[in-house]
Amino acid sequence: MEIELTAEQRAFRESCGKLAANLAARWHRGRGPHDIDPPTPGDDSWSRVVDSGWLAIGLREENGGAGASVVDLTVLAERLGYHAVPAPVLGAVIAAEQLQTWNAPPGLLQDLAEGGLRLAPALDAGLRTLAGAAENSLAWDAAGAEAAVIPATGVAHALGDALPFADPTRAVRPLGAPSGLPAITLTPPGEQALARLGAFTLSLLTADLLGTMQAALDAAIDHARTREQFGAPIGSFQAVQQLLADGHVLVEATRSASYHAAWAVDALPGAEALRAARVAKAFASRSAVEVCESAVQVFGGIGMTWEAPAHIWLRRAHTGRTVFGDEHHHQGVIADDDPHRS
Amino acid sequence: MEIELTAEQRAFRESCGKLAANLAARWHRGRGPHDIDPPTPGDDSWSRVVDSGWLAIGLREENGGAGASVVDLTVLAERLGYHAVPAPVLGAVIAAEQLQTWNAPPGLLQDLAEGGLRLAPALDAGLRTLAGAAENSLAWDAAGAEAAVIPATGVAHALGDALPFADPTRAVRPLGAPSGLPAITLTPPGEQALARLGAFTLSLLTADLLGTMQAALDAAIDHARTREQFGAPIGSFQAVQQLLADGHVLVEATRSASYHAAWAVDALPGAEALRAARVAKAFASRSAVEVCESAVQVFGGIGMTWEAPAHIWLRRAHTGRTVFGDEHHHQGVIADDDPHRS
Amino acid sequence: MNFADDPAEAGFRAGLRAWLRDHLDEHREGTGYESAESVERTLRWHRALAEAGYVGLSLPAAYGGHGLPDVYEGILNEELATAGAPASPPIGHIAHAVADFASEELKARVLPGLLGCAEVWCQGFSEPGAGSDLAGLTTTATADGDRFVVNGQKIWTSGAMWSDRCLLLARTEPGLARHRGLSMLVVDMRSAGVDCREIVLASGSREFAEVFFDDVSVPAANLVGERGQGWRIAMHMLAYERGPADMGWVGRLGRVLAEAREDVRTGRVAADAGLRLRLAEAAVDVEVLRWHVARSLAGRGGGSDGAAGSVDKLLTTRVEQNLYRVVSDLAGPSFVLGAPGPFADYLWSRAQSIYGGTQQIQRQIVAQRVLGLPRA
Amino acid sequence: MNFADDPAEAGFRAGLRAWLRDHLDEHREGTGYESAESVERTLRWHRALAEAGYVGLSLPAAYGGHGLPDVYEGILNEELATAGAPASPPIGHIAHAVADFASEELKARVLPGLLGCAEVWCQGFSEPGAGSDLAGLTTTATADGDRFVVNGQKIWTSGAMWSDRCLLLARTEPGLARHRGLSMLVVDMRSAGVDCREIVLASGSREFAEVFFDDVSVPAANLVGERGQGWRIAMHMLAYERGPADMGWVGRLGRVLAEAREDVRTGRVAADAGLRLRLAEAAVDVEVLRWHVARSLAGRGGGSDGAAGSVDKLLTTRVEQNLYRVVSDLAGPSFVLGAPGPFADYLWSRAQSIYGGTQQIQRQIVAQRVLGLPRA
Repeated sequence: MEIELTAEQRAFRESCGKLAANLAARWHRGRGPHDIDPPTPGDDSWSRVVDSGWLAIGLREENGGAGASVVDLTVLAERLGYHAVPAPVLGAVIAAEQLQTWNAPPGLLQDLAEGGLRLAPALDAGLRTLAGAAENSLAWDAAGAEAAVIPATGVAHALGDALPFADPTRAVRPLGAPSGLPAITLTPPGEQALARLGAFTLSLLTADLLGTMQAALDAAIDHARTREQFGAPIGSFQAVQQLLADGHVLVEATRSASYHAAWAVDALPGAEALRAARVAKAFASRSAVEVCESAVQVFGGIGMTWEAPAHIWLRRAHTGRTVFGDEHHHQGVIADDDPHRS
Repeated sequence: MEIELTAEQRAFRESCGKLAANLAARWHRGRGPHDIDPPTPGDDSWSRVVDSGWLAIGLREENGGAGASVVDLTVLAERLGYHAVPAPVLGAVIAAEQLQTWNAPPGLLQDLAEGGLRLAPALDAGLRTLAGAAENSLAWDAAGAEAAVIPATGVAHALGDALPFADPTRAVRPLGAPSGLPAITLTPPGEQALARLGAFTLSLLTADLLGTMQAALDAAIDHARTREQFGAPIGSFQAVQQLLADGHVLVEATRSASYHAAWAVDALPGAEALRAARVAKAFASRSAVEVCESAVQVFGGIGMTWEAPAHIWLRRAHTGRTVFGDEHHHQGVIADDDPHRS
Repeated sequence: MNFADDPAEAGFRAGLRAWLRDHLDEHREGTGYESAESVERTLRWHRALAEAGYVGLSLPAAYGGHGLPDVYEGILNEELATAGAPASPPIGHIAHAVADFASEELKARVLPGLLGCAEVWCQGFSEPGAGSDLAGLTTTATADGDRFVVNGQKIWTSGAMWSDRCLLLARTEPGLARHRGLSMLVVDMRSAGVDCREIVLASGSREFAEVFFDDVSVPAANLVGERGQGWRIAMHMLAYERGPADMGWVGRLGRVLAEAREDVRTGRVAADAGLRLRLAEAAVDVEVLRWHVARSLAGRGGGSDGAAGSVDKLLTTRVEQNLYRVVSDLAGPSFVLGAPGPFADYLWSRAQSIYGGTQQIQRQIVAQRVLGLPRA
Repeated sequence: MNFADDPAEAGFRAGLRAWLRDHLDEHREGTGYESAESVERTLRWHRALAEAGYVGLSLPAAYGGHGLPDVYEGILNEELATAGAPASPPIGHIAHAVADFASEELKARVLPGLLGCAEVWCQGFSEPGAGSDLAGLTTTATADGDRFVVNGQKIWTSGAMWSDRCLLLARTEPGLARHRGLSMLVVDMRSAGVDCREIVLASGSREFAEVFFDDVSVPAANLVGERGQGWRIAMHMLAYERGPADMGWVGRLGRVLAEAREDVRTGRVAADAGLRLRLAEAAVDVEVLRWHVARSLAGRGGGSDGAAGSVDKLLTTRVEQNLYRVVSDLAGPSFVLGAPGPFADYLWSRAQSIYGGTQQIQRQIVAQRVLGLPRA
């Protein structure tokens, strides 16, 4: 057993964090829900994303990628969550991974890796799984994306305007008519490869949730250290300490689950990896909401205002929880895994 | 609206409390599970119960009772719970009420009211509802009882030895062969009267749970005031205060629910009263366990020992929760009350 | 023991229902604070209620009230919520502060406008540095001949942008520590030196504001009660702030619950067995809350102590936050996707454990004042 | 990142499984502390493990240990629990205290008996007045020439009635406050003046005792480390008390979970959809706990700080108490009726938030030492 990030991964984490903070700082969430910047990155931001190689590293080398491990990718996803980055990196990475799994031609994947073609993943209307057909399906994390591909048909669909979504850092857009892109020749993957794709997706979402809850907790701790009431920092009160300590426990447990799920995608057969990822996503979904709610509580009144960042984390926790299935969804699958009589 | 006990009810509460404390003090729970007094009351204790009129007050006057309200009876039940009285008063009262509902002859009910004949109610094997047949059924709160009657047949069944039961203050005994008592001629009640009987039973159990949780909370508060750690009473620590405050909230809410359920038995049609009683029993079942668990937590290590009373309350909370249906059972019924499609 | 209305209560309730049947349609557009129009609708609703005799129910008739027990305020709020009507004007506690403490002159001058809803009032208590620790507030009202000069800043002032007057808690006795140095003043919001800045909530609500006071002159005759009596009056207000409003809150939760059950019943929303059981659990909670609030309200004569109110608030928060958890799970993806209403309602449920004193402070109040546990 | 065994770990695990296959049957009757016979069975099991080389895995070979990393202790405990075998002797932390601090003479004298399980040891830390506040203990060990004279009372001493020796934390420096005045001594439990009184738990367990020391003479050579070093040694022990034992605990919870799932799968227990979903939720918790504990254990070299242990303990308690809530609801009436095992297991799960420092204290440790929040 060897359960920690390597020195290289820690260095990568730091560089990801720097760019993520920079990207987040370029976006302004406005003075209220009536006044929000769209999450679409500007050209300058997008070229920084492309130059960083974030869109390429996860792809195999023959497809223009660096063949990085899923653990590496979750290091990135955690930092994106931590800084609540609005640029649609996860959407682009998941769309590319899906096409790679469906054996898309290397040229297309290279286009994605280089950010020239911007795709988003298509999900069913309940945002639970990757869509099998275009009808009623929704592209997620689709700000600035040109299209979303339905692998079963190879057709790239144009995307409509963003729908109202609780999370202002990510866009959800309905699939429309086929876009101008030529149809793509794809080969359906085997069952294990499909399961691995599911595990891959859930691992990234888990890491995003981990970063989100860590950010909310860190900010709440900072606030508790400095905000004074009754002549003392509120962080010196036992009731506040109990809340924050429980938050830390959940963050660390989620981190363990996230590491395990990411490791499993590369190390275990697809079905086992998917099970590990379901466990991690279910745990992260409930824990992220709980920790972000605690953070809002510690912030007090100020945490309920639009100008405080607390609600952005809470929104990202809730939407990250919903997308690709919340804890009830995955626990339902786990419950059904056991055949039963009653 | 007039939602409080009358002066007479408060006086009755005090006199019930005195005798309940006395009965409890005559019973010793021993030095461990290997060394427990049975809950069967001695002759002297039982005659005090009979002399107090507890077995009679709830019955109608023509049946040798005093026609007291169900609120009065729950005043008694709450005090029985508070002192964790082992004498089978609730069992006897419920058995008598069941027979009165099934229109038993006045002479028999008078025997019960005077404590000459000692019966216990028969429940199904899951301890959820009054039994419809003798097979596999169990008499509850049956210490010292001679028999349990199955109303559908009018047959009184002898009772076997007490089964192992988590609560040492109450005996559960299997129904055996018909006892020597002559069969009783009974007339089935209507649907509303049966519903009222269900509401009656649940109201008494709710009040018993209320007393149990109040006793546990009071003792935990006393302990927190006197036990010192880190140079101060542990009750001055905010973390302990938070636990106990939440306990108090649950006790007061349960009291409101208990009053309402008891009032409803006499004031509303049977079906409505039963619904009110289900709500109260469900809420009391979860709350009693939560409050007693918190009390154990506040007691710390000492609360885990046999010699401390904390586990007796926790046991009584768990068994009172189970008997006549726990929160899941009643909430299941409430969920099914709404016809649904899914 | 009687959980049902007595004949007078039943008559009041029936009359109110009839009035709502006849008048609610005129106010179907609802109320709000997002814009001048929605504020105008809010004021129109409040004035209609006042005209019909439904404002100031528990205030003495001499000052434009109706001299009824608190329980009538509870019935009013419950019926409005159950009917889906906008809420009643939240002024009972302000009116009681003035009616129970102010001079006859001040009462005669301001109560008719308040109770007739001709004037809009707000309450200036919380400050950026004094939220849960209200006694630590620093806004000063310095006595200067026949006036006070107010300087400082308030926050979370509901409706401040639209108010004519403010009941202000400020420090008048700089020599006295914490709560002993406070007094209560009626401040004209049109005075020179009063400045409001809107606070937009995460839910999108624009009801609150920060209020800045810069050398604001307030006539000494606008002092409510005596100098140094401010804390006592504020605590007195707390008793009127909760009880009756709680009934309205229960009515609102009951409506949310009923809608959710109807959605499940009709199949509009797909609910698995687990969700249906959680909904039944929430139904139990809401019903118990209703009987508990009724007991609190019926059990007190005029006013109750604030600590008992903390018990009710903790219970309400627990029930509400659990209910919204279930309702949001029932909504599934439409909780986060599409119309923002459900998510805004959820955010509001999270505020319940903060506004009016955090859950942590409420528990401490219960522990120390009700259970008698020692202070640290 | 590698959650799987490396080749050496895998080899150790395979060897252990083979050994269990061959020897577990001899110990099917289980272990316990209820009677002389069950204690004899316990000792026989411990000695069998020691003989097979499974005791003192992380202790230096020079003192009878095996010089392996902590993770091997974790594998041992996990495999024992998963196989349903009795637990390993809980002496790792005691052995580390002696091995890492005692004189060569003392080590040579006592470690072979401890690691060979020829002698039974207990740990005398908690006192009636010093539970969560261990630094407030009052048992004294007064230096008197070449010996200490011990007076006082310990509580929650596991296995005291059957022990040969006790590692005792006592106050040797009356002039120094709280934790600075403490030292660690090895006390012969057969000494004159040592008296044990059994504590029966609510669950029926008879493992614990109170121990009374009345002018008990202890040779000065039995001092572990230096005078005044007791607190430091006790904190050092904490690091060895949790991690590997946590793996055993996870194994045990995994077994409870697997049995419950099997009961549902086979229909032995009727579970509605709500219960099946709650069981799946508990399964998620237990799996996450497993990976978390593995990460804690693998991530530390030799020993870790106690505050990280508090995180693991809080997580374990949360997971365990939720699991037992589900398991007890699955059991239905047989949770309270019939064999007392399920209820006793539940009571034990409630003790997890108390023993070894209450949940409240653990959270405070995490808040102050890990998160850096200020002390009150």
